[in-house]
Amino acid sequence: TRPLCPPDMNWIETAGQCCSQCPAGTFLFKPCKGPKNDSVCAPCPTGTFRTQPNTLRECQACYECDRQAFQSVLSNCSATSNVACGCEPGRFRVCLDKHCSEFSCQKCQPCTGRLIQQPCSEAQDTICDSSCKPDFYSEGDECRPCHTSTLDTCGKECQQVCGGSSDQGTGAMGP
Amino acid sequence: HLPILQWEDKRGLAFTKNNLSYSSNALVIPVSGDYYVYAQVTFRGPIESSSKANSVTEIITKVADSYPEPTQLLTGTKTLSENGNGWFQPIYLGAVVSLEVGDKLMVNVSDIKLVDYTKEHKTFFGAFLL
Amino acid sequence: HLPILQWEDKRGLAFTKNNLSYSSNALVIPVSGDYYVYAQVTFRGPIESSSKANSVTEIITKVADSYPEPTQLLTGTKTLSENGNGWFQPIYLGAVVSLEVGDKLMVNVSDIKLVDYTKEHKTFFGAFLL
Amino acid sequence: HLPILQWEDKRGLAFTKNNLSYSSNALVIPVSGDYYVYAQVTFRGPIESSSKANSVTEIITKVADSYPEPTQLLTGTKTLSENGNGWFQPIYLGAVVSLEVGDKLMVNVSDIKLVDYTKEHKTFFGAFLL
Repeated sequence: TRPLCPPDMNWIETAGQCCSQCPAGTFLFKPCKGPKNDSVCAPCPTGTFRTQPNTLRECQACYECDRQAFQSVLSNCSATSNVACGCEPGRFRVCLDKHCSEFSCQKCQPCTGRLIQQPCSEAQDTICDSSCKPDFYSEGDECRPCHTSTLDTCGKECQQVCGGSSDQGTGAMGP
Repeated sequence: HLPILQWEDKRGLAFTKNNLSYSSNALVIPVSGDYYVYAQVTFRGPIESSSKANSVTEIITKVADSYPEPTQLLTGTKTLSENGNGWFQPIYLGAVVSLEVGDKLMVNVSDIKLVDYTKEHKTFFGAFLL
Repeated sequence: HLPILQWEDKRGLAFTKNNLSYSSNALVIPVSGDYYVYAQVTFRGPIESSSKANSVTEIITKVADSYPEPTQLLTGTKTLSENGNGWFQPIYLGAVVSLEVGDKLMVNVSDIKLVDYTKEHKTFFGAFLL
Repeated sequence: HLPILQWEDKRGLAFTKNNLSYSSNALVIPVSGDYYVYAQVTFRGPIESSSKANSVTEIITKVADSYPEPTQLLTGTKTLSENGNGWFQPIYLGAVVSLEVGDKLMVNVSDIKLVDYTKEHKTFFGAFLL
């Protein structure tokens, strides 16, 4: 069994004694040899980090953001913190597990012809209004602009919404 | 953190030797060195109570006295494309890692309710010194 | 019992040494001890003659003179969610088991017609003494 | 030939020792003998830029000075039945192979853009002398 070390020291088997911890952002390069010969700590090499004081022989490798899957870097890896990844603008996270340690970045829906109830965010897709905007009529689960409709395509719903507008029914369709 | 699996370490095919011991859900490393560490978890579902899982994950982690946070050593994560009726999905992991005396090895899973613990030859965990 | 696979033990990448021998579809243990035993089977389908398999299983079993029944050591079982056209599914198993001299190790599969035996690097089986 | 993966060999959990060295994407064998060689690649998708993959493949190959062609040692190939949104598929391979001093071991994959390189504990490669 090993003796208990003071709070800011850890037992080092090879040194057979308690050694001072190395601060966050560094690792134990050489264990202490005695009171006058303390631990030698070295900074974490680029691409690695330690968030806590430690007596470990190496630093942890930084994760990378999945650029191929439209992730973006929210904060770079530093000597004391891992990289933080999010989604590129115009995309939101779809978590693969309860803890969202793995996620993909899906395109935000555009809400064509609808008002936006809640804009797309990192955590959630756009929430579109259930009804169509003025001058748009509902067709299936889409909202279509009145001006694109023609006499034979303008069904009951379309006529109700677009029926009164002047340019409808003349067959001349503006852009 | 993800739930930690508990293991049988004496009965049936299970055993510990060469001072590699098992306590509070962890294998405890008796001597510093390089170890081949491995684990297989068989997941199965769906089980009503659990929300429809769309992925399963197994992680072998290390906890060291010299560091307050667990270190993820090996991870297997698989999305499920099964269509609702009974499914099985084994995940095997194994690799060489450098460990220090006193280090503890554990297996975490995404959802403990999805683990098939019914047969010792379907879900297992071990390590040996090179 | 499930069908037992046959193996090539000399040609290509296959070999046996240290008195570990192969006979009648089994690796024969030459000296008692702890062995790391492993096998991968690549399954593939669908093939007309077989009923639409909805799962594949690989089991490494042990037969000992001291016991009339085979013992299942390691099992990998996976449901198939492939939608009919050609599919491939590898299952890898590996773990440490305690074996006695004379024990025989075999690999059983759920359906031998679904095993891809065409390439030695896709389906393999082995063991080594720790 | 299929694309060859590049590996980190010093930082984080990665290390080389006992004269097993890493250079130009390969582990270089320092002494002839039997080695347990293993690798896991986690594949993930879909990614818009790549055509819709319907399978993923991982191959551990050997290149020897004595022979101009690479030899495929271990292969894991799996068809994908994912339905379009994010999917993950790990493939683990491991076995004993006889190697000569100077042999080089590499990992090839079917599509390098589908490899999840973001976390060292999800995709790894190694070998040890028995």
